[in-house]
Amino acid sequence: MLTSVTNSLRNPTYLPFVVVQVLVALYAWFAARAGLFRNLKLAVPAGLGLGILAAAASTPISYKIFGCSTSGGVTLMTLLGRKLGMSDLVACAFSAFVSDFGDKAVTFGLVATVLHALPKRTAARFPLALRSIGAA
Amino acid sequence: MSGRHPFTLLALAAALPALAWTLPAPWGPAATLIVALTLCLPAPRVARTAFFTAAPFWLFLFLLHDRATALAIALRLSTMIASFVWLVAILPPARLVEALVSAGYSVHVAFLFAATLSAVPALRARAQRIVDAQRCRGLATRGGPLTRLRALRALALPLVLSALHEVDERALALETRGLSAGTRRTPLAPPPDLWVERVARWALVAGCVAAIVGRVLWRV
Amino acid sequence: MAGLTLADVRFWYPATERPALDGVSLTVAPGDVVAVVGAVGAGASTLLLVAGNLAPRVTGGRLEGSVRTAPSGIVLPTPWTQASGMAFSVWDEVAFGPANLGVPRDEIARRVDRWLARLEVTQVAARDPATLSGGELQRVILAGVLAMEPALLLLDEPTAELDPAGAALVWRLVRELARADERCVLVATSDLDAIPAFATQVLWLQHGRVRAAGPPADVLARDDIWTDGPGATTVAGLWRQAGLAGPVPLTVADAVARVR
Amino acid sequence: MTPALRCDGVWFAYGASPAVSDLSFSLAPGERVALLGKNGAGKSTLVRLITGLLQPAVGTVWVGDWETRGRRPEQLARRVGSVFQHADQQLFASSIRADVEFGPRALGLPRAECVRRAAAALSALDLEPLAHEHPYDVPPPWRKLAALAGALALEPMLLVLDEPTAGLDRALRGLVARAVAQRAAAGVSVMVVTHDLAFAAEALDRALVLDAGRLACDAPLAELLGDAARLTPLGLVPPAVAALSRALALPGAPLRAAEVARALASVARPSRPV
Repeated sequence: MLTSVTNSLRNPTYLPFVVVQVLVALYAWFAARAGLFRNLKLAVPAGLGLGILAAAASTPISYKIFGCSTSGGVTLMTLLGRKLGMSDLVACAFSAFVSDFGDKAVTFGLVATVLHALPKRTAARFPLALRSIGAA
Repeated sequence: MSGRHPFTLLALAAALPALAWTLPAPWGPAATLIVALTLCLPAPRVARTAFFTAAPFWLFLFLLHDRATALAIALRLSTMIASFVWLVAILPPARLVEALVSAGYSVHVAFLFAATLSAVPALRARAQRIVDAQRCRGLATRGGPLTRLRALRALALPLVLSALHEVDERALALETRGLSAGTRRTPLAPPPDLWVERVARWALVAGCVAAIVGRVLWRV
Repeated sequence: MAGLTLADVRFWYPATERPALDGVSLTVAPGDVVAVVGAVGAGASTLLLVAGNLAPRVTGGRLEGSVRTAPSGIVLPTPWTQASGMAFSVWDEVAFGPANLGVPRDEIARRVDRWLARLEVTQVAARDPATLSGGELQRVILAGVLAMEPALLLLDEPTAELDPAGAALVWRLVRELARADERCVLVATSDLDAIPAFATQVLWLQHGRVRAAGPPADVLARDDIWTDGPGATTVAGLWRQAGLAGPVPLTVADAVARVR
Repeated sequence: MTPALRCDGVWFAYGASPAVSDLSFSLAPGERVALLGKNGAGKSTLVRLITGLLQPAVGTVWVGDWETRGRRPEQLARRVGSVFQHADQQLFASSIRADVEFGPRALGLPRAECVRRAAAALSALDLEPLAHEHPYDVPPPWRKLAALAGALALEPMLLVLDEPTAGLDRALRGLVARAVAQRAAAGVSVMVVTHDLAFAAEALDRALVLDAGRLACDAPLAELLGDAARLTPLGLVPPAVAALSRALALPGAPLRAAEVARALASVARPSRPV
């Protein structure tokens, strides 16, 4: 959440999406407790799941507040969606999904790598970290 | 304007977008945008930033929607962008921290906000140093996706590990500097809070509530 | 009697078997400056954390034995981790500590200006701490801790980031602090050449135990501090390497006197 | 014999005022140089120019027969091994050995060669016993040595080290001095940015002094280190070994500990029968 607030200092359009970050944090907490960072084969799909959730959560915000114009890419995707016969809202969801799809999976993969790279002494200080890679 | 109490500036920067989204388009958001722009005008740099941040949205919106809808959303978005860019330019974080502390908020709340703000440039500088150092021992940063992924790993891992490793030292430093001393912290430069400003703040809140109620009643 | 007293202290960091301190007893009276020396990992840093009531309270771990200490301030060797993160000017950074203690504002202003001057960083008072060099930030952090007027000052490698001129300033200040303000100072350092100039006592730690303690002239003149320890001053080393007998001179002046 | 490093009329400016102006000097293979100067004198700018992180606005920087202009740091890393301040923050592998191997592997060298080079670099700094440890599970001074080993493992023709001894105790400083001497003896040219004149006296030969971006002095260390008048404006103080050498007017103004000890013995012994 703090990241999106800090980002919004540079680009105010992040601010309305703070709510989505809350969901991302909760999802990550559940994923950690479930030990989904044990290896990349689990972490990356978990990231995809988050990608879908995040896209679903950000669609209403993007649609209502931004009219689905958060960025050039999103706008093009929405126009493409419309061309394919989707309604306004569905086209907006389509654009959110496409733009958000990959990066959460990459993030989860990176988080898994970091957690596995933690030294013993530091890892011992964060029990949830150990649990998330199935080492607790 | 910059002499006003930080909470007044916050209230104004929050009220304008709130009013923009509750007052009926197009004259509502147009009015709030004009107010936001008059705030930005004294500082050309702020006005320019606001303009260049908002401009792309006007283009996208007119591509996406019919004239009326696009205009409404564009005016509202521009109000939000202008008032927020103005707030960031006019309210130095240090003054907001002082205001939070002297208003009795726990120093930890102020610390969390300020520490995040000062951590961002520090970590960005460290990231640049790490990338430079890794390149000087052969790490290629330009090339195919595999190369870029390997470069990302050689940056993200040391950044996170070195930052995590310093958690102890940072905690010790804050402890020794009395952050959790439990005594009431002395605000270094408490901003003067005139009753006029307090009244203005409540007026803004009341205005927003009235707008929301009006919109609900009018819509029903 | 204010000051610091440790009686048979043993301390383990979390999740480690070997104790970082293994039976350390020490008394430091006001006005004393104790230089703690030893190889890396001998326990010098841990001793400062225990003396500052930070270990195990903040670091975690287990402590045995008794520790009687005074209000203290510690300066760690990595200044970039010691900045408060809440101050956007050097003046506010130095005022951070006293403000947290609830010191009245005019007293804070007096202290900040005094310590900025004594550390010779007044000229950067308005700058953002993040823009300072390692050496400047180290002196600002030291000023920030001293502004809290701690009875016990704990310095862990205070000159690590300083150039020789900056280091000379800090060592001079440490000596003045102890003598003038009746403060206790514990300094963990590997700058052995500076010890005769500022320390009243030297404590040689090895594997968490006290190997030797006493005035610099005694501890630094021992032969085994070279064979089995961190060594002593450069001049003492050269005198020993030259195979010369008699009491070992510690400084250049001592050596010149001995040779003339 | 082409010099390991040559700067020809090098200029560089971040904004308006030049950080480095008209720098010309060269380092022969095997030469060991101390780069001295106050903060802001241009030392780190010069280091960044040599490693290719910056390109000179005017003039040329030669590493052997390679010009740095147009070459990226990751290419120059074949010839320039560099260690920056806070180098311990760049380590990330799960063991010190793996991290030291990072450089050679990034250069695309065969597996066996990477292992050999890492082993050689680790033993040069007595890091073998800690080789399996995670970099963040060892005390910071040893982690700093591990970063230095990473540069040694590149087996470059030129080593550029920025404050390699900051935060190290006497024993570890001795290891760094030994490694520098070994590499120099093997023909590697070494430039060390440092305030630690005791280390410079023991391990280096020549001094390059920068002042406001210009080369203010290029002289043997022996000549500079005993002269407090020339050191004070640089924020430097004569190291004890040079001060003693000058105070006792030891013949030949020796700097290395062994030579000073021998001279001290000859000066002190006749007047004090053992």
